[in-house]
Amino acid sequence: MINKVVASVDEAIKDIKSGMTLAVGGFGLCGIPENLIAALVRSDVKNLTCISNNAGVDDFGLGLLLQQRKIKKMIASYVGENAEFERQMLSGELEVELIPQGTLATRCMAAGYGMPVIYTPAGVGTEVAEGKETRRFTFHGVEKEYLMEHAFEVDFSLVKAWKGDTMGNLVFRATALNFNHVMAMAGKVTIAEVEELVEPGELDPNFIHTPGIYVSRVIQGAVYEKRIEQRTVRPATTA
Amino acid sequence: MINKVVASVDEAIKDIKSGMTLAVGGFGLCGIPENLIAALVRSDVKNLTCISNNAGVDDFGLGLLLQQRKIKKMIASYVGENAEFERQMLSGELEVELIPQGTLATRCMAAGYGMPVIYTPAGVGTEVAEGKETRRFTFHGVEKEYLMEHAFEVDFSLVKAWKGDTMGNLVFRATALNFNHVMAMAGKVTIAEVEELVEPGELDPNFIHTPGIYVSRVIQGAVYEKRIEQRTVRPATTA
Amino acid sequence: MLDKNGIAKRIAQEVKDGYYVNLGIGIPTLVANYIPDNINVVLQSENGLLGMGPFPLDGEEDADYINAGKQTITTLPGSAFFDSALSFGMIRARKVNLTILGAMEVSENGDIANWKIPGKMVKGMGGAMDLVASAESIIVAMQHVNKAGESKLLPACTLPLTGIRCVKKIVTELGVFDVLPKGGFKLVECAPGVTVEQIQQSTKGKLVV
Amino acid sequence: MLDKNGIAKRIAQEVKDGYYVNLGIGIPTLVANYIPDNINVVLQSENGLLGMGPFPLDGEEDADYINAGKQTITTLPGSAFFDSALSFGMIRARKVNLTILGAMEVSENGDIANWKIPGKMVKGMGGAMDLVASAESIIVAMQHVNKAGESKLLPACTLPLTGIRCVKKIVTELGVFDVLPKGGFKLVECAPGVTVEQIQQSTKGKLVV
Repeated sequence: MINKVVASVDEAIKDIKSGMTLAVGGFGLCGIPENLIAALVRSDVKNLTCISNNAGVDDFGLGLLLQQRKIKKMIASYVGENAEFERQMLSGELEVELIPQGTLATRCMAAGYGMPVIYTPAGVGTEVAEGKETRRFTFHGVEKEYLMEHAFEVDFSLVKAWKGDTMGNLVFRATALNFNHVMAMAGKVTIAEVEELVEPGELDPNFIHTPGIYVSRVIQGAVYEKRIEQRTVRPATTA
Repeated sequence: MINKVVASVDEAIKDIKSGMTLAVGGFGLCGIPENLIAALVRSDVKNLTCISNNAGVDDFGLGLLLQQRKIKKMIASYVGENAEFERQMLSGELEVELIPQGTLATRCMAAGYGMPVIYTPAGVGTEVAEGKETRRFTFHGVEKEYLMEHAFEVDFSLVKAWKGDTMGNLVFRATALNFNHVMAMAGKVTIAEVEELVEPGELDPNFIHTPGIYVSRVIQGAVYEKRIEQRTVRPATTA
Repeated sequence: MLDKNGIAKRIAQEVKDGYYVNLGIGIPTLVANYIPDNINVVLQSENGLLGMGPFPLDGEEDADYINAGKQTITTLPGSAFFDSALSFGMIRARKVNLTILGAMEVSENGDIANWKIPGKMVKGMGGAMDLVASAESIIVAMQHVNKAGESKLLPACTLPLTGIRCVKKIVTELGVFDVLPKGGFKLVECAPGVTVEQIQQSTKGKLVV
Repeated sequence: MLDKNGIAKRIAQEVKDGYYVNLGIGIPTLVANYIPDNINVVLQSENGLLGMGPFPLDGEEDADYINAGKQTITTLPGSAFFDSALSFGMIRARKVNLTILGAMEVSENGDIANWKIPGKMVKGMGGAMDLVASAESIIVAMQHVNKAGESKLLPACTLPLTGIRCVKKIVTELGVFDVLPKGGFKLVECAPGVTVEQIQQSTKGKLVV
């Protein structure tokens, strides 16, 4: 059977080169590839373009790469809660491209589905539309304007799954699915770290989120902090 | 909780009107909505446009609707194994539009994803491209020509799931998933018949194929023949 | 005059049985608390969840269960998780019946600005541009005037736009307003104790009484 | 001269370790029987399966388990089911490394015709147009001449096309041919007992020896 397991996380990222474009899964700190990010922090690569919904916090997630000044350009939909990010952005050290969250997701999906462009109404009439081709389409009687958006060209995708088998089939847990599946599909090379590595046949073939064909390398994550960004609870009395 | 269960299959289809466009799930005879088709056979509707990968066989699947001359136009990728289909097509009673299988699937998906058009290279340079807008795009350094294809405008989608809950969440089994999921997403109204109707919470929320938001009505199928079109077995000795 | 909870409570009246609803951060989140028991709705969180439930009990929070505001949440029976592309697919396909969100400004033709203030650190639009561009029905929950006392219901937005011609209804502490198809804020009702004159004074855009 | 199994066996040599392969109906299906044990491949069936196994034992067939030819099949450990849109998504995204299919005609610039004969009942292209338009590597398995004895390797196809400039390699009962980037069938090897002259006689398109 095809075996995509890599011995170490450093080995897994060893051909990621400076200047490359990475898609990094997760939403906020939920479902981020902690171990792969840690390996990048240890590595020599720099000048990365990172496509990720968010940019982590100062001391976790992509914030760790920002601390090391490894990111040249960030493509995200929301970048709050990160002082170092703000500093680098305001000083001009870091290039930032903010795009709508659905556009971000769909441009990843487009890459995974072999569709060079997609159309979305998100951003029509706003500064997001500047310089973009627009076109009117009618669907079920409703005419609207759409922006043409290009599939992302991603060198490496780094994602984090709940379980994965040695052939690269992945399943995700709860809202940690988020961007991980579409980014796993988008990478020219996709590296998946998993909380639990299993043998082929252990995952139910009816319920695979990302088929192994999209995944180049799999690695068992050493340790997961799974930090919570906004702990919100309700009092027991209203339960 | 939202309850989408309908009392009878005839009730479920009662607002399908003559001249409407239906998307009907299944691949060959695998995963077809047997009970919904039977209800249509009993109904008065006619002049239907049916989008379905295949057209059934003479005495099963969409072949039953063809027998009743209820289909005006068939949009499919492959229509073999059906003598009545052939007769109606050659006599001009039935209009037939053959389109590539991936284009068929992706035009359904486009409707479900709110994308008015998609681009595909399938059919470039062939008669499928006639009259269609083409455009060249470059992705990862490869320049290709693509056809612009429109999302299907589907009045009703009829699909068959393995299990569904009363809120319309659906899961499919093995290759019976095929077109059912994308067609469930494509319908302005989607009716799902299920082998097993369960209560909300019984399906694992991590592994829902079609979220209930896409499904308007759910019905427990009365009986399933699940006919096999090409029974192919291997001798026990080579097992 | 309505307080934040009052605005949320009033908006909850607009939620119909069987609706799938996306609630933005802030006042919109409070709407969930006021949906009547006989109304069945499903809350969508655009990070990939239908069937969002209340916050977890202390000690039961789980890092894998968050909403689009990154808060820890729970799920209800019949929930479903999905990826971000499908999440915005169902939004674009208009399967989400109602979107409720906050705004900095709304224009009399329904334009909305809620993501960027020139000169201030910009955090991003998140999913707001997708939601306002696609949703069939959009209700804005906001204060009628900004901290400087200036009207947020304007002839035209002055801030960078989030979306155009999309807001259908606005609920503020002063009242409820429909955005008319041909432009203008139609006063639907005054909040308790608020006069038409008060509303006229606080509304810079065209008010239709 | 190769028989059908011989053609399949020869094509199996082109399959590399780690490949994801889509096999068409007919001779291509036989290729699966000749993939060496030390080569790990995953078979894709475009109706929504990766990890297709052999036909089931008598009595173990299941209506929900079929391949793109509608035959009952089994699955292997590590298989995955998916919907038709994702299936063609992975094909368009060139994740499927190799497509092997039959043809009625191939032109010297790599055009292929395999779905329609004017005047005959047309059953449809199924997934063939998607596969040939997207696959990075396409091998055609076919007889060198048709039933009328006419060459199927032509200067230009006479039948309606399935795809253009896509076929990279052809294996027939007479030999193995690469389609050259600038046009022409490059004779890579003659089948056992077949002479270059025989091949020249049976090849109407430009043959490069």
